[in-house]
Amino acid sequence: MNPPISSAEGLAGLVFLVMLAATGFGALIAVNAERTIRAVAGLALCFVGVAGIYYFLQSPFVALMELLIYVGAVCVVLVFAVMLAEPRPEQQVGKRNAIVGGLSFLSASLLTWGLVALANGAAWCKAPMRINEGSMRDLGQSLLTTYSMVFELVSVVLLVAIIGSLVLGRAGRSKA
Amino acid sequence: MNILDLSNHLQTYLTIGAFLFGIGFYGLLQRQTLIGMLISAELILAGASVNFMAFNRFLAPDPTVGQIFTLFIMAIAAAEASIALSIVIAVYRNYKTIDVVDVADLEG
Amino acid sequence: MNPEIVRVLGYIVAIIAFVALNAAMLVWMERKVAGHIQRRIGPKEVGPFGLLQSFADGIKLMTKQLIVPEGADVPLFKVAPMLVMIPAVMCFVTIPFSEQLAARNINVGLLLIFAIASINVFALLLGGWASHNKYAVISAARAVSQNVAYEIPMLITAITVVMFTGTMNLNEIVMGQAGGFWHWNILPIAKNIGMVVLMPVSFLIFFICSMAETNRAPFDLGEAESELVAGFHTEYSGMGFGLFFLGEYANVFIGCSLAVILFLGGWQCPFGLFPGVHWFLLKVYFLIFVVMWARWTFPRTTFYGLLNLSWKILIPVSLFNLVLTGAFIKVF
Amino acid sequence: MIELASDKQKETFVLNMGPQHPATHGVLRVKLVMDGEYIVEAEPVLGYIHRMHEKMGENRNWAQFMPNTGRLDYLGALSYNHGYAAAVERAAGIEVPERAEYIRVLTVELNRISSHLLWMGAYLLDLGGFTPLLYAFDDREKILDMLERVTGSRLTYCYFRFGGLYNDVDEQFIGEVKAFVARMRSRLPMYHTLVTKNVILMERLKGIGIIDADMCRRYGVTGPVARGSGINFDVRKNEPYSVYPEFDFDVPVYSEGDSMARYMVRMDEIEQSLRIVEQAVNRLPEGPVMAEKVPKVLKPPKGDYYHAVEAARGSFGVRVVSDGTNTPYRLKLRSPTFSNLSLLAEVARGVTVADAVAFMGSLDLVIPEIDR
Amino acid sequence: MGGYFKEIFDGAHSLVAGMGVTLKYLFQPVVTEQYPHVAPTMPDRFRGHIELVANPETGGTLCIVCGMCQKACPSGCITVAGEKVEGVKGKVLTKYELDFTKCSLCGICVESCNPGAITFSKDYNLAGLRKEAFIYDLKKRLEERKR
Repeated sequence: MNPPISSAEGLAGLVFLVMLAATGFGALIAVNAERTIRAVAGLALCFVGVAGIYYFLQSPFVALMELLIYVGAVCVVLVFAVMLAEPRPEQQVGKRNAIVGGLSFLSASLLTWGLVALANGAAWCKAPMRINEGSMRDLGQSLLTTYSMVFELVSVVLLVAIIGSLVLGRAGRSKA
Repeated sequence: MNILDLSNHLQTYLTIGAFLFGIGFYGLLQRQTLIGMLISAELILAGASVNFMAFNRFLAPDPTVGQIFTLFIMAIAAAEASIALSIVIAVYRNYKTIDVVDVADLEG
Repeated sequence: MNPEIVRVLGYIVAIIAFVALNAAMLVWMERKVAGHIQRRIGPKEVGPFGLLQSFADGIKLMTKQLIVPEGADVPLFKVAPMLVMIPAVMCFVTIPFSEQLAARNINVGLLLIFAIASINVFALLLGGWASHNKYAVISAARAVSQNVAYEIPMLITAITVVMFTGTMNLNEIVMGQAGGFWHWNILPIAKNIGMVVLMPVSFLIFFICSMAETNRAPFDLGEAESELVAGFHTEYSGMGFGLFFLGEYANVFIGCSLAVILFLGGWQCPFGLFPGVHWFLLKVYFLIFVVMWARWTFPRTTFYGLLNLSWKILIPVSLFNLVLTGAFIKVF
Repeated sequence: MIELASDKQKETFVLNMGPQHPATHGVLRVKLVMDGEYIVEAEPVLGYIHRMHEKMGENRNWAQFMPNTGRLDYLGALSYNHGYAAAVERAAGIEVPERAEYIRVLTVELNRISSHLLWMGAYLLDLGGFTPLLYAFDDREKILDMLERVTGSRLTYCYFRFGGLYNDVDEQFIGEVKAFVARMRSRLPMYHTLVTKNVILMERLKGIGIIDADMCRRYGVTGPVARGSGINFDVRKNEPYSVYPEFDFDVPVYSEGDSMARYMVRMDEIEQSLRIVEQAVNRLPEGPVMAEKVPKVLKPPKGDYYHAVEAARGSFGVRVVSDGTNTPYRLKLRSPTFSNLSLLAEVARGVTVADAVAFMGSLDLVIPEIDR
Repeated sequence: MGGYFKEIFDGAHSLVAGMGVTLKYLFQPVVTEQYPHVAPTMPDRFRGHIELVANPETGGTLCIVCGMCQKACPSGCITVAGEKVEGVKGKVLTKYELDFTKCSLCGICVESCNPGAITFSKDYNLAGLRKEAFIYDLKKRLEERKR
């Protein structure tokens, strides 16, 4: 199938390309930017792209949660961390020396290459049938039936995280 | 494969997942500050999530599994970010730096 | 050209035009409301009743230089105002102005608005931090704490509505309220007599939270001019400031239209006659008037008073409300 | 931030409030050392509008200094006119006719109401409420119009002369004052509904910026600020001057010492001033408004004289030292807000910026008077 | 618990009462003066800058060049000069200059003037682009007014 750019599918394909670009570009900024704040901005851009990719994977719910949680919460928390613990201006997001940099680049590209080769080389077999459509209703149902235990555990983890960060955050404070 | 039709192929998603994972891995090795490392870790998680979602869309018999897994990853990531923030602040209070090497030098 | 693409492009252009025009009208309305509340007449020189004043101001802002302060993070400084504007425009995509008049009818429309609106916070933070100004940083931190604190009760009350209506599709929520004001979610006498007590509380919490979320007085701590000069947009001039300003009004419109859709029956007429876009706009502008009226009546709260209001009153009440809603839906 | 990053030892940073800042009402600069939103140290920096009024006094003759007094405190200019005129009259031994004294009291009290109204509006502006300012201006405008018709000026009146007044009031003025008193009495409940009882305002003012009576004495604080801390001191009662003893009025005193108490003192003072104005208008005696035999070139006998009046912001004292020539040998002006402002450093320690603004506003600062 | 709800209720009540006040004023007529369209009238005693009084008989000035105003002025903004002219008693005014940039409108000069030769003008629209625009030659202004 070869959709023309003027059709709806073609436009969707174009938007998908934009999302891919945002993801990749954002990720590159996130690891290469000199200043922490720009790295966080890059991370946010990357997450917006990832949300778009999720949307194309037919799960708008997860896409919106990605925006809500990652951009609206995690990135904001990171910016707060930057504000409260601003690194020295001369080495904002300090990098290790050139040898380590080169080595890590090498190993990371090897890893990526391996994964990509695996992804493209393997013969993925499609599931014979689908038991549901993966819609929001199905999602909610399985979240509260099959995965209810995990759901509860995650809420415990979140509670522990809240209490833990409160304890850690208050510990060093000189006055209330 | 037409470039405008990329969104319908599993390989596209696996590649972008691998790419994110690789970048995150590179950043984790490369970065020296706690926040920088945290950012890289988030990228690795994002790469993994994209993979889950991709398999969920194209291969899984029950297409809610991958979504639920991704949601859990998000929850964990949020918890991780909040804990990491407080650790960063605690470290900064004590050492006035968030550089991991400096913290190690101080034998903290 | 494919008609689908024409439709998409048409909607994009229409939404952007609407956002800009709406903001201009709201600025004019704000100044008129403020003026008459204070027993003066507000703008009157440019155009009839000063209607064109906002356009004159807009032209002035556009011709001004965008000054980038020394030490600012230039790319982020320039991106932040756009980041305020883009989510605001995107939210309009899913707002149903009338049964047919909606750019995109999405199943998770409510969630979409909340998700996209959360980007707004990030933009304020970036703008404040990139300005390299202490007032801006303090203000950005304030704005974010405020947004986080008020997002919780707002989401909880939105969930009560979703529980009651059983859908997150904004179009369907409005459809469910057809047939006179006794069907509206704020006083659902015709549907569920138990909810008559709870829904007004939900509405009030939702409305207060949307005022706080959009940084409107008396919750305008982010730009508290007597403390922080102008807050996160202290350093912005020209259209940089203009975009923050437009974004604020667009957000006010979104907040009020969400309240109208969730509680006041969207485009439905109070007596079941001639539903249409005019009812929607009438209700939204009335709520916006209430927001302005409150702004020009009250002094500003303090930061801690604001957080106390959220954590001590709004969140417990909304949680209690949520539990009771669940119970009432089962009982009645 | 720059300081945050470079100053590793402390987590504080310096924030400049002023010299051009919406909350400082003029060119006051407050240097704040902040820890987050909390103020660690506050240091008022003065001198941005210093005009050497005292030195100017030494280089002008007695009468020529009169216009300067109105420029010290441009919101309550008549009290300052009164203080200077009374001090020089005491030095030169000039008797002021009764009608002139009545008109002085009448206009000074009107001026006090206008000053308090403006303060109320501007204070609410500091707290983020815009509308009360305009309502207050509406009432204040009436006073300004009346005073403009009598004195010829709206702010810097320069209305009093040694031995009396620049000119007499007319019947129209008397009628306007009576109408104004009635109008203002009907407006006060509106202010209380709109402003005083507002829960947001109460939350912002109650318990904020507490000053105790001992602190007031240490810093020499006077006026509504001291009366808000339970000190029953009013120059009009304690060292009566002019014809104040003939009037029946109360001195509002609140003992809480917080911003709300100071706010309430001023609001009650508006009522008391209305009472004085009403009595003065009803009992206005006939007679001349200028003492006879006031020499054209004034040369008070050698000596050291002091006279204090109760201005809108506290006790305004004028000390004149005369060497018998036609210019003062030394002129010392004791401005009330200078003492009141000196509290800031102590009270602002450990409070948030918003509360500091609420506290600073409640002091009713007029910067030209502090700098002189 | 009762206190908690009472607090909320009282707070809400005060807010509604405040909004009632502003709503009432919203529908009342405006009180501001629409300045450029409606010009205010200055009261009789308005103290503008000073102006020479025209002699009702001759149309000239009443000034006798005694210099009292110049001496009385605290800011030294008045410059008066005169000369002897044959056949006229006293001096004749040749120059009366007011430096309005220094003037504080106190009116001491008007009080000090025995012949009543100066008075306050009713000008309030005083703005200019240059400092020199505020150095008024009052004699010239008097002559212009006469015409």
